Amino acid sequence: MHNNPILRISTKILFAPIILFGLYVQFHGDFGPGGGFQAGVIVASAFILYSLVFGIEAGKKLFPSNINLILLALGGIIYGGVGIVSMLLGDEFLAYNILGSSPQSGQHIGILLVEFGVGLTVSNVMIALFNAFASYDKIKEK
Amino acid sequence: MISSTIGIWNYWIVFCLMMIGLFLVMGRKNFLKKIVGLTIFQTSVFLLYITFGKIKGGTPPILNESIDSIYSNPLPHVLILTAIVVGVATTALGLSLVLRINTEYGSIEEDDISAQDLVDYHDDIETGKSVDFKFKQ
Amino acid sequence: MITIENFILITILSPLIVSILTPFISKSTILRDFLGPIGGVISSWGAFNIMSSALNNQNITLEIVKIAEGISIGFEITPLGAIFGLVASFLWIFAAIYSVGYMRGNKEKNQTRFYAFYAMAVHAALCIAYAGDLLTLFIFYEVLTFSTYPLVTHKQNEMAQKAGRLYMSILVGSSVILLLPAIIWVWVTTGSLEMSQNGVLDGKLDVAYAPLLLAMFVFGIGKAALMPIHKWLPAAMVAPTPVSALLHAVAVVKAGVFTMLIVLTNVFGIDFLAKTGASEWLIWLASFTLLVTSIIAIYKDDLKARLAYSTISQLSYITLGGALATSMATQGAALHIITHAAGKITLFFVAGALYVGAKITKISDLNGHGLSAPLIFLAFFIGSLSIIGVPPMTGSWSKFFLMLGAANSGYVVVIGVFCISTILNAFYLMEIPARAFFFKKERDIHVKIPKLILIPTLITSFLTILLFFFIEPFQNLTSMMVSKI
Amino acid sequence: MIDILTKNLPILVVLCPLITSLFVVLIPNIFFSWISTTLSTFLTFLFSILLYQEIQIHSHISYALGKWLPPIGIEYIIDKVAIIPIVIISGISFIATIFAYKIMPEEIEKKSISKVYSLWLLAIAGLLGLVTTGDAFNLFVFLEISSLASVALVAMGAQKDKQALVAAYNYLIIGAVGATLYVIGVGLLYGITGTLNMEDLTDRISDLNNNKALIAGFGFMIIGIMVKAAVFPLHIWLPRAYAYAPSAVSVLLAATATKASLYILARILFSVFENSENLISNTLLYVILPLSIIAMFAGTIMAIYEKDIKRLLAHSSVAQIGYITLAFAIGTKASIAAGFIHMFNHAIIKGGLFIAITSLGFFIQKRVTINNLSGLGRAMPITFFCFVLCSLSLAGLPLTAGFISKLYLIKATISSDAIWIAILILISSALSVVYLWKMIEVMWMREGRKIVIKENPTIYISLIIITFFNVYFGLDASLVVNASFEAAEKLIGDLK
Amino acid sequence: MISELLINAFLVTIMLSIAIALIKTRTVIFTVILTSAYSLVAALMFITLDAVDVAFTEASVGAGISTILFLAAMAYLPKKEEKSISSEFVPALSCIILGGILIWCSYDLPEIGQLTAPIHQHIAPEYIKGSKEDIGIPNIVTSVLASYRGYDTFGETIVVFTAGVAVLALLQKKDPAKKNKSKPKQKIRKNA
Repeated sequence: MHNNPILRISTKILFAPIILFGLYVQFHGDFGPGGGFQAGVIVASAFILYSLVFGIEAGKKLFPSNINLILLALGGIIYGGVGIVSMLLGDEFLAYNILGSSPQSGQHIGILLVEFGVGLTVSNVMIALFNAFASYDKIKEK
Repeated sequence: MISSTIGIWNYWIVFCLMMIGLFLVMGRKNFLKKIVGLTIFQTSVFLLYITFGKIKGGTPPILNESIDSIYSNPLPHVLILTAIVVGVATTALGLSLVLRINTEYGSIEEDDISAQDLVDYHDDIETGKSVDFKFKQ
Repeated sequence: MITIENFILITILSPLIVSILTPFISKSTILRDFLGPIGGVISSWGAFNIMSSALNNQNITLEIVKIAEGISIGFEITPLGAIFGLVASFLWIFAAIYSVGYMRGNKEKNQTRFYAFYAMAVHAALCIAYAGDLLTLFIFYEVLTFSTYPLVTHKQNEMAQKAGRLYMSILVGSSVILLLPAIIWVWVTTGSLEMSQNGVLDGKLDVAYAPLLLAMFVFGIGKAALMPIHKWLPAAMVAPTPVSALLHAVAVVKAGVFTMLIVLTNVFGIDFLAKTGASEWLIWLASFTLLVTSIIAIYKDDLKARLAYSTISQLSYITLGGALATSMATQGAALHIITHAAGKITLFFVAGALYVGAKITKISDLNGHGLSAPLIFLAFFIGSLSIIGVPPMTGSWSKFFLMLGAANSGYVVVIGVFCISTILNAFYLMEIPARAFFFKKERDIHVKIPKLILIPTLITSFLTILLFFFIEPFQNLTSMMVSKI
Repeated sequence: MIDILTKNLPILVVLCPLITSLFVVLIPNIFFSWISTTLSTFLTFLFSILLYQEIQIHSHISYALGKWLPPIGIEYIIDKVAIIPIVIISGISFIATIFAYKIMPEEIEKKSISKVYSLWLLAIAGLLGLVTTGDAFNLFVFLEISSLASVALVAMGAQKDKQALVAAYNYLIIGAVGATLYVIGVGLLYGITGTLNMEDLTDRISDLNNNKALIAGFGFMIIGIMVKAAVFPLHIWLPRAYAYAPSAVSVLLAATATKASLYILARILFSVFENSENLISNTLLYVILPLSIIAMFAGTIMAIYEKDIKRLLAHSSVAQIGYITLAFAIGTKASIAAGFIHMFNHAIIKGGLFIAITSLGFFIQKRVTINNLSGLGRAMPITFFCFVLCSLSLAGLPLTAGFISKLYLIKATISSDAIWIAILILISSALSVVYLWKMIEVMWMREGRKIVIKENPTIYISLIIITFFNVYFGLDASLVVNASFEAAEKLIGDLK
Repeated sequence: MISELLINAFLVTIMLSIAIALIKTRTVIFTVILTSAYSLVAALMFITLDAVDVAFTEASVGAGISTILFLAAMAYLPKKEEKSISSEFVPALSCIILGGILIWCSYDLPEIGQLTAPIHQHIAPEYIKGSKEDIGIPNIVTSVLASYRGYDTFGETIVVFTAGVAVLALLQKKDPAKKNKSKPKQKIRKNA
């Protein structure tokens, strides 16, 4: 599969649009169907496609696993962070109203941030899962 | 009786699907199949929730300009979004366990594995293989 | 001036301190070995003072820990408790000296552990004696069981472990399964765990349930060794003899019958029992145990086993006395705690002395050895007479009161039981000095009794005579026990 | 600042381990990941103590997450009932974390240690979230967090024994089925009431007597929770999971995991469905009572015949859970209080026993069995001494915490005229002495190898702490007893 | 109306047949593909039930990522499922009982699609109203997901995170050089 030029080239061409579509789903989630989960999965699928075609090692070179781990935690931290900030500002956990000048804008900011956090975690977990499964080699085990 | 049955027959289908999934989990001894069963089971439960949320003649819960449109209940949708992700997390963890089990035991059939475990257990208990202390200086 | 509350603490804490200190000073054997007797002297000094205050009818209570609302650990002085406390602490002095002689003479292993748990058992027995409520009684009842377990299994061989298991399972099992719910039942019925001189159940417990509750108590108190839960006592004979002496004369079985008497008098109340007849079945059970075990004792060739069955039979006297539910019988039962203790401890001391001195355990091996250790056999003879109930040995007093009580209560059959039992007692106990002095010697055995064993044995045998003349204070206490407030 | 702290205490208890877990996974150093875990659990414990004090003043705290008032938003409810499992879980997890310091790197690859600590914190946070939440669906989410994390933790035992994998797998599948059944139950109730908030649910089902969907929904919820709480026939995942998990994980799970679910069980039975009295009393009498009695004996008898010590303790846990559910099944105020008392005491008892056994097992290569314990008691006197105290406490002997719970349990049964149940409880607890004594005898009496083991203070410090509590709460139980009675009063009110 | 019914019936038939095929098949690759198909059909079903967000997620997560994971795992696993020796009677019976209970209770469930059902009267209208007024975004699902029940979503993110960490910890490659057998610092010595 690695040597099939059609696959290689079409993957390279598709990579950017898939991520773009992911970002669209991420940020358009307020208006239409979509949001962090779906976007995360779509972005992850771009990297998974890359790894499938060019091999796991190449995929890992494109997206190193330690960065993956950091981003994986970062998504949750962003989500929790929004909540903690709202707490520090004197409201309850995850009360977005206080984040902006008006309650509505606060809600907008809050939702945007937490959706981003969700997307980050989901996409990175999916990539990590795929990498872990795909590079699991039972011969090296034991 | 008949009219009420028509109103709820959809539930019955969902219940049947659920029970098929549950049967796969409980009845099958193959570890992979159990996970598949779990997926089917959970997906069918999602259907139950979404069925609750449906309103006849309603539209998807995305606000539009027309004033008198009826929106389907968004709450079950939210719950199920959560549940789907929880489901895939469970699946992933289960699959990784199955992989490890296959490496260690060379099989993913429950019968095989419990037979091996039993032998192992008796070895430990009866012959005291594991009695050796870690003598460290 | 030391207050009575402090005397209680002195009495119960000195064995505990001995027990805790023993492992720390195990380097110096002299100090370790004689810590016990010293503790015994201090403890019995306290017990004497407590008894004199009890004679003055002072009401002393002492709360130690409050566990939760309505539950606490506390002590209180009752006439019966004062008697038992004195018996336990005073006899401990001699048992402790004796055990030093025994352990040294026998070159036993793990002596430190032995002394520590020995003192711990005495501590538990004393706490039982002065227990202020049912829960404290139960708690130290269990502590006693657990602290004697290492003593019973002291030899650590297969047989000792087996006996230990039986010992534990009967004592812990019966107490946890029956005694504890019985206590809680009383708690639920009366609303408190307190006891009182006149009993606490009168008017509160449905009379129909009284025999059931009594049965739970009777079979729950496994240490009183009524049939069919007497099996642990012969099994525990694998223990070293000082332990047997402790078990059978001072701590364990006496704690059992003491608890039994407390339950009969202070929980049910003699009047309640007499009125409802709840204890009638117990009279027959105790009589049955009394006779059957006496007969079994005749057939035992092992000296300690015979003494063990004799003990079971003598314990039934006490239970029987309580169950007769008359003031005379109860007094007799209470006195029997002292008189039997003094007599039986002597007999066990002799058994141990013979084991240390000549490795004799069987009665049939005693033939003709009387003159090689005359003092020991003399002590045995005196002790036996006391158990049988021959004046001027102290045992005659308790038997006298028991007979009187039986006559008062109108159970004529019971008087017959006492008579038959006395004959049986004489039969199985007198066989031993008789064999020693009048039978022909079969083989030559060198008998050498260490002084540390001989002296306590003689003292306790002398005590049985002495107590015959000085029984009055005790009798005063027992009559206080049965008098109404 | 203090204001913010007091105001947000209910969420902070859960949030503290949750957020720390996100950071811990990034720390590569073993020591630092441990120290941050310890700090986090300590803070959690501190918060729960503060919360306890707060509860003494306010007695009922409702915390609306995101400032959306219930039933629209998700609500955290903390009252005198919920505070008991919160304190238990946070306290025990702190002690277990201290214990983990030495033993964790021995059993788990150094590379994955930080991940394991992260999962450790997630498991704790999941349990805490489970007991604080007032929303039926949110409960499911936290149930999953705790169960996924615990499954992974159990599976980490594979380094020592491959059976850990199968144990973890069964735990996962059975747990997931249980959780899904719970979700079905919640769904049915949601379908007929339209709410997920528990208090709102109580109000809205009060006029729905004999509704079939209500009964079925209740049944599914209860079955799902009973799977998680390892109530008798649904306990099959428990012995293996406890037995093959890494030592520290066994301690954590055995002491805390089922307690949270038991609390949820009590809450569903007595609080959420308090208006459906017939349904509840029938369930208690015909389902939970018989099951608990069977559990008491089945667990104990299995334990007597078991030779693998960790499994033995796990079987004994099944029996002890039987006591707790039995107490709930009797359904009087006194008995429910007794159930809570035992919940607390069992946590410290089992925690202590598992710590003791795993520190003994520290020197045995693979599995702690009855045979290879011989003589270890003398080689490790401190550990052995604590083990004996904790066993006595489990057997319910006086002056230990276990005695208090037995005492109140029996008092409750006798005062509700069920003396036969009291006798059954006592028979089973007397039987439990058999297996405990078996272990003690082997450790002390039998001559083993002549070895001297220098016990490590970092390991036995946590054992000593927990043993101290076992004795302390046997001598001064008023704290636990009062809290439990208040909880019981809150749960069933003045109805009975 | 009729067309909706027809589509519904069609999808349900497919789902049922897939489920039954899953019981029958013993080949792992079929199992995986059928599961994927099941998720996909379920996603279509969600669309007919107006749940577009759920359908999107189910299609991408259930049918997409799950399948990839199954396939990736399958590469290392046996390709055939063996027939078990033990009887399947008890599981089948318990499933039938549970299913029976559910069908029995379904008579008291609200009829499908009725606006009067409590589920549509309680709480849900407030979300629809509030999404416009309090939050101001058109997708009600998003506003409920991220704000009203934002804490659920937080928990769910944590679940995903947990699964990720768990799988990473489980499937980590061991260091081939040194097996982790470090010595305990506690000292044991033989007592001669």
